[in-house]
Amino acid sequence: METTMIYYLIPTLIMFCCGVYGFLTRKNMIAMLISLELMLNAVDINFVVFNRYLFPGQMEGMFFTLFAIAIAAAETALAIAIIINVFRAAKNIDVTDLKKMKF
Amino acid sequence: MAIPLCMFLILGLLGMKMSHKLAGILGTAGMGVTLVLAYFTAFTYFFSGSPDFVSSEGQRLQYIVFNVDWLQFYDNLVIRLGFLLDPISALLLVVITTISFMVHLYSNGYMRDHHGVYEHGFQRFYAFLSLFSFSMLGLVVATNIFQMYIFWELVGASSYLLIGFYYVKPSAVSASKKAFIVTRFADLGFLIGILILSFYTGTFNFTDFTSAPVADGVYGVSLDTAQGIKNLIAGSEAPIFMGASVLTWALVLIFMGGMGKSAMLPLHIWLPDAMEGPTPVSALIHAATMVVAGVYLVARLFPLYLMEHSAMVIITVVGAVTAFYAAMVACTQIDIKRVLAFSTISQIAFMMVSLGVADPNFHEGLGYMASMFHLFTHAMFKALLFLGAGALIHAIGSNDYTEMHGLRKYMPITHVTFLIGCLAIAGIIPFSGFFSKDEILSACFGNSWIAYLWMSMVAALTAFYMFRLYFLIFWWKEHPVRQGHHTPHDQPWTMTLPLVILAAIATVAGLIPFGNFVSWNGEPYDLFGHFDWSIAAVSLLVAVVAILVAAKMYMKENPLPAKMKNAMPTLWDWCHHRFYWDELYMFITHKIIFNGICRPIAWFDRHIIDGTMDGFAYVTNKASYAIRGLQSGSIQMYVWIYLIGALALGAITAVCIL
Amino acid sequence: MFSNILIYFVVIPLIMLGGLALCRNIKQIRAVAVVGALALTALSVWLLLDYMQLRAAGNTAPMLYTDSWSWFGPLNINLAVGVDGISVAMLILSSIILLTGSFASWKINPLPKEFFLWLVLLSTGVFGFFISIDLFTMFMFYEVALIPMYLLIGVWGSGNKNYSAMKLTLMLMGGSAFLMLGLIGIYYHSAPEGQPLTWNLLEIVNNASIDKGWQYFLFPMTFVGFGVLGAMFPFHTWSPDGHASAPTAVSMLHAGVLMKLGGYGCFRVAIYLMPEAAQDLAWIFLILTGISVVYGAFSACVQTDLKYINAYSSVSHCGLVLFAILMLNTTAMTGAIMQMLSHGLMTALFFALIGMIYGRTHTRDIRLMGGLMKIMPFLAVCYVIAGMASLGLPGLSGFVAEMTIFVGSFEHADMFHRVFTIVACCSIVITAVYILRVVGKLLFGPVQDEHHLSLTDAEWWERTSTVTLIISVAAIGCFPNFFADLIKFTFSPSIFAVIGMN
Amino acid sequence: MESVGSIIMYWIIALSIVVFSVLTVTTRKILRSATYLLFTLFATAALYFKLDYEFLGAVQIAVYAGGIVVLFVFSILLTSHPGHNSERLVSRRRVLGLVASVATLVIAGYALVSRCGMLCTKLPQMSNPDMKTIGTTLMGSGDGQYLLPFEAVSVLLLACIIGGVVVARKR
Repeated sequence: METTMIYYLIPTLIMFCCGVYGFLTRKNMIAMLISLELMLNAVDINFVVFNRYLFPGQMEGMFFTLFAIAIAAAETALAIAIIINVFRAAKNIDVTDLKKMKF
Repeated sequence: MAIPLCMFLILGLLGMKMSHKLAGILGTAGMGVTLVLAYFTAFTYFFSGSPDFVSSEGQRLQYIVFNVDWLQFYDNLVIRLGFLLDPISALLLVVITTISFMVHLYSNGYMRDHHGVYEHGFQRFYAFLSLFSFSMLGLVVATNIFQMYIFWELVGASSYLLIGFYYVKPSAVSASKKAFIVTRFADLGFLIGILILSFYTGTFNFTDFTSAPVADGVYGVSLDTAQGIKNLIAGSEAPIFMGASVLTWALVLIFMGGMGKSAMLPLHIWLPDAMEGPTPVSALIHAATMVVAGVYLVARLFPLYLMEHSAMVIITVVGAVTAFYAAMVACTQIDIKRVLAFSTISQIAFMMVSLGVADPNFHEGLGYMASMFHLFTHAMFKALLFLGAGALIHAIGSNDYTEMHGLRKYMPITHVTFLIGCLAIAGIIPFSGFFSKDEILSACFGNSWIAYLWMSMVAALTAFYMFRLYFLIFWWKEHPVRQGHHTPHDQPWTMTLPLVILAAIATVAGLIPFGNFVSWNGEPYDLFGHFDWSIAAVSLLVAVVAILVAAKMYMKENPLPAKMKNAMPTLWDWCHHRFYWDELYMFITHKIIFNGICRPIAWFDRHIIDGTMDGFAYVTNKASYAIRGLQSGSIQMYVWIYLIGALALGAITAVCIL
Repeated sequence: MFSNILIYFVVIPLIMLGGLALCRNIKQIRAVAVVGALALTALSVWLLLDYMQLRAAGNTAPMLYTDSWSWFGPLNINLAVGVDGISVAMLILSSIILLTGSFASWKINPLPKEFFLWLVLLSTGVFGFFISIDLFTMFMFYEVALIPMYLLIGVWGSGNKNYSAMKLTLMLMGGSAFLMLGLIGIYYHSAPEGQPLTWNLLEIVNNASIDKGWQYFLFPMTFVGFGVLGAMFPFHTWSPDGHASAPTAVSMLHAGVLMKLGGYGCFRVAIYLMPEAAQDLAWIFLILTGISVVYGAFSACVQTDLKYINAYSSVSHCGLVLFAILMLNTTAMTGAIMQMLSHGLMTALFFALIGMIYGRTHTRDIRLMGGLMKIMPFLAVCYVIAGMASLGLPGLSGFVAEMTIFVGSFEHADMFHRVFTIVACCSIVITAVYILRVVGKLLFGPVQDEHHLSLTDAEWWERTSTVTLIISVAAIGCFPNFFADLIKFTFSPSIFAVIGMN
Repeated sequence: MESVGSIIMYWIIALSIVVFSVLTVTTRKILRSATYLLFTLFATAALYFKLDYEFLGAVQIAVYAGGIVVLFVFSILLTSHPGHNSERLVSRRRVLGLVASVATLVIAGYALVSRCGMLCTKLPQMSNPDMKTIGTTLMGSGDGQYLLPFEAVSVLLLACIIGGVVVARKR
């Protein structure tokens, strides 16, 4: 059996869909963030896979992933800071219950 | 010569800060100086015989003393402030300054109570009086119609201020308001008339309307100029408007201004109410000077009016109806100032009729002369009557003559002077009213016998109601001296002196050879030479009969008046309520204008116009609220929407590709 | 740049702003405000004299003191200045009203510093507007003048102030939107094909390259845009609410000067640049303004709030300004400008007095007041004088302005103009009705409220403020020819040759 | 033909990715969810290793598994009470989510499958990028080199540090 590109893409697709599902259904902000990480990760894998299969020897996909990871880390850190702050203020991190800042 | 005008302004402004007595003395003194100057001016004009004033043929000329540009509209249309001296302005200068001086003097006594304490606002009173005198003088010496309009407004305003002098009294306030608004409405007509006239002729100057230049600044009245104006308008693009020529429209509209100021019939309602002002004011403004401004205006433009027969007819009819109406009403009033007010309306209407029937072909415009003559004599005797009434009111403390009766013993001077006034207005020889009224009747006779009969009837009514007033005040029964009231007595010299002087003038003024001085074209006319004794005899007879009837009814207390009243209840009622004109106006102003126009407009503005604007805001607001759910901040909702969009796009792409 | 006198009309307010920012207490603030306003008044009077001298010396350029400094090259935006007689008159008006407004807000509370900051910023916009001849800078200054209004009313106002401030700002902004569209449209047609575009008024007039079709579109845009500020009939409703809620000085400046921006703009931009369209479309706006003249007057008759009465009377008077401008002849336009001056001073006087009365009685409802003549004679007399000016008493400014307008309007001989002129004339009667109604109820008659008996008459700063205004009103009323000549030169035949105005 | 070990390796990785992903979003305990995420990330790292990107795999483990997940765990511990289950999902919400994700799966999967020809590329030969190459590429400023993004990311990270401190600091 030959592990062609499709073999890598299908699991990442499933991973992405899981991310979508989680993001849409969860109310807990951290859970949503986790789902977001899943989607991001799925996309990263795609970059790498395409790079590896279609343009071996070049490093664009890899570097893109590298930066994406860095940015994801930054983003997560900041998001969690905000979440903790919100939790301090509202004692709750359910998105559906946080209406004070709306409008 | 025109320095007094400036003096009035200064006095008016400074008067506010002075002590009571000083203000009174200064005001009177200022007026006295003006009086002397005016007499000097008039004397110079009439008797000096200078070529500026009298032409070689003996025609009296119009002399422009000075004329400064005040406001230039375009090249040839300029408002100027100037001083035009001609027979009628000289005449009015004399009348105004005389009456004004008398009133200033009289007010020194009138505007205090019995203990000599000055009334509140005494200086203000003198300031306003000076303002009025200034404006009135400015009005009569106006060189152009717009200057006249300017001062016309100013006399209106000063009249407003003086009527509302007792500003704490609501009735005075509403009377002053009414006077101003009614005359303002009339002035609207005047203004439009001026606009029409000036548009077609391109000038405001009286001299351009009615006279031909004789020398620099000197003009002689000329019918040709007026004819030229008529031709000019007839030759313009649209000489006819709604069935009448534009000139007729202009003249009638200008006459409307005169109607307002002179209280002619539909616009007369303000004058009786104006009696709310202090009595000297009534004497000065609402009897002798301001109210004749309308007559003066028509006289000023007389040659133009001659050009338009229909305008003259309108003047005659309005005057005749007003004269009769006012005389009828005067017979039933019980407030002495109101009787005098209606009598004023009636007498001014006499002047108007006289102007209306004047015809250069009949005794060289006798009506014009008669009108001016009557203006002069009427000013004197009516001021006398008003000042006398003032003295009575001051003594009794009421305007209502049911509280007076039998005063002849208590106030002899007032009694005699008042009697002279009554005799003068009734037209008894040799008092002044006899001559002037007789001229008017002659002029009417020259026009048509209907006018003559009508005006004679009014003259009879005049004699009747004046003597009704006289008898009810001074006879009827003994004066009921009530507890707590001191007995009425004659007033201090400041008040009686004017009465005596005016009585003297009223007695002899009729003998002045008036025609020598004033006539429509300035050419002297021998009034006495043309005196029609038959008409005079008839009018005298009529007056005497009317006086006798009045004496019969009111000399002694008797039930006859009450019987008369009961015999004609409707007529009496209507007369007593002044034919319900006030109610009609109240209805029009309050019900129709206020409730029918203003309120709906205000409502419309608040609810429809503003409602539309608010509606825009409301819709915007609602729309924002409606779509703000889309920007809810709920990230899952965003993702949902995004996902649906993306999936739909993907699906469409997929379908399309297949 | 600083050699041009006009620029100081903007520089002085800016210095005042700086000065105000440094102020520590109310005394310093007043000092800065009064000194600055005096400086502006002196400057404008000096400008007037100098202007008259230049004109007397035979200078016949349409605008004097013209100058231009590039500001944003790629779009040809310049800071171009220049004045003619109208602008000079308006500058004097603005500086006098700023001066009296400063006196009238002597005791403004709270936050006096911020109040004066915004007030001065507003006047910067006003002065800048009147000296600009570059459409873009003009528009910019126009907006600078509008925006502070929101805060001034919203913070220092009374009554339903949030609503009023919002309404005023939004409606005027709506007008600005039309205006901006119009101005940009003008810009893109400002020069013939192939030549550089310009915002400069004078160049646009010289180029005369806006074709008629475009004029039909741009004229209504600009006219309505400025007309909103000039309280033209269906767009006037911001005025009663705005004035009623605004603090005294703001009402004064707003009615006295800002509403003039509308009339001035209508003339300077809409008619000056697009005379052909003005001539063809004038009838539409004549109907609207003619309505607003009588309509405002009628509405004023039944109002019970002093400021509402005055605001509606402003609608009526400003309607007359636009009405006269649309008559498109020299006399009527001269009258319009005189009416602007007259109305500015007179309404400022009115609002100052109303503010002072309100400050004492704490009500503006005429039904609750009465007999004030006895209690505060000075203010009452001033009020009567203001009223007389408003109803057109000769010797005060209202009369000459109205008469000039009517005489000018009457020059049109056709039925349409005649009828509307007569309708407008009727307003003088209605004006008398509502003015006398107020005067009668407010000042005369018995005292309505016992508490009012203890009130005091005007303080010295209030006297200064009102007397200055009364003197100005009387000056115009007594010597109208001086002002008429000042204004009239602007309408010299060469400028309006294009539509054959006389 | 690949080696059997490699294939087995692939299947393990693929299965763990799928399974742990699903578990991450279906478990009701948030801490477990984080733990499953950790496994998913490890599997991803393994995938990178398998595809010869050792450096990337290492970064994945160090930053993602080591950094981010730890952050998650801390924040979870800070914000939720131990033993607390997230409430049972409303079924309508769950069904909708499921429908959406399945639809995504179908459409994207269809897109993938319909391009099968291109996607069946065999794994080409490639030498592992050595550290030196990666280093010069990352820090070089020449053509195809990434100094500018690197700097941008570093500034971004700095901003995040400051932002995090500011936001999370106690008032």
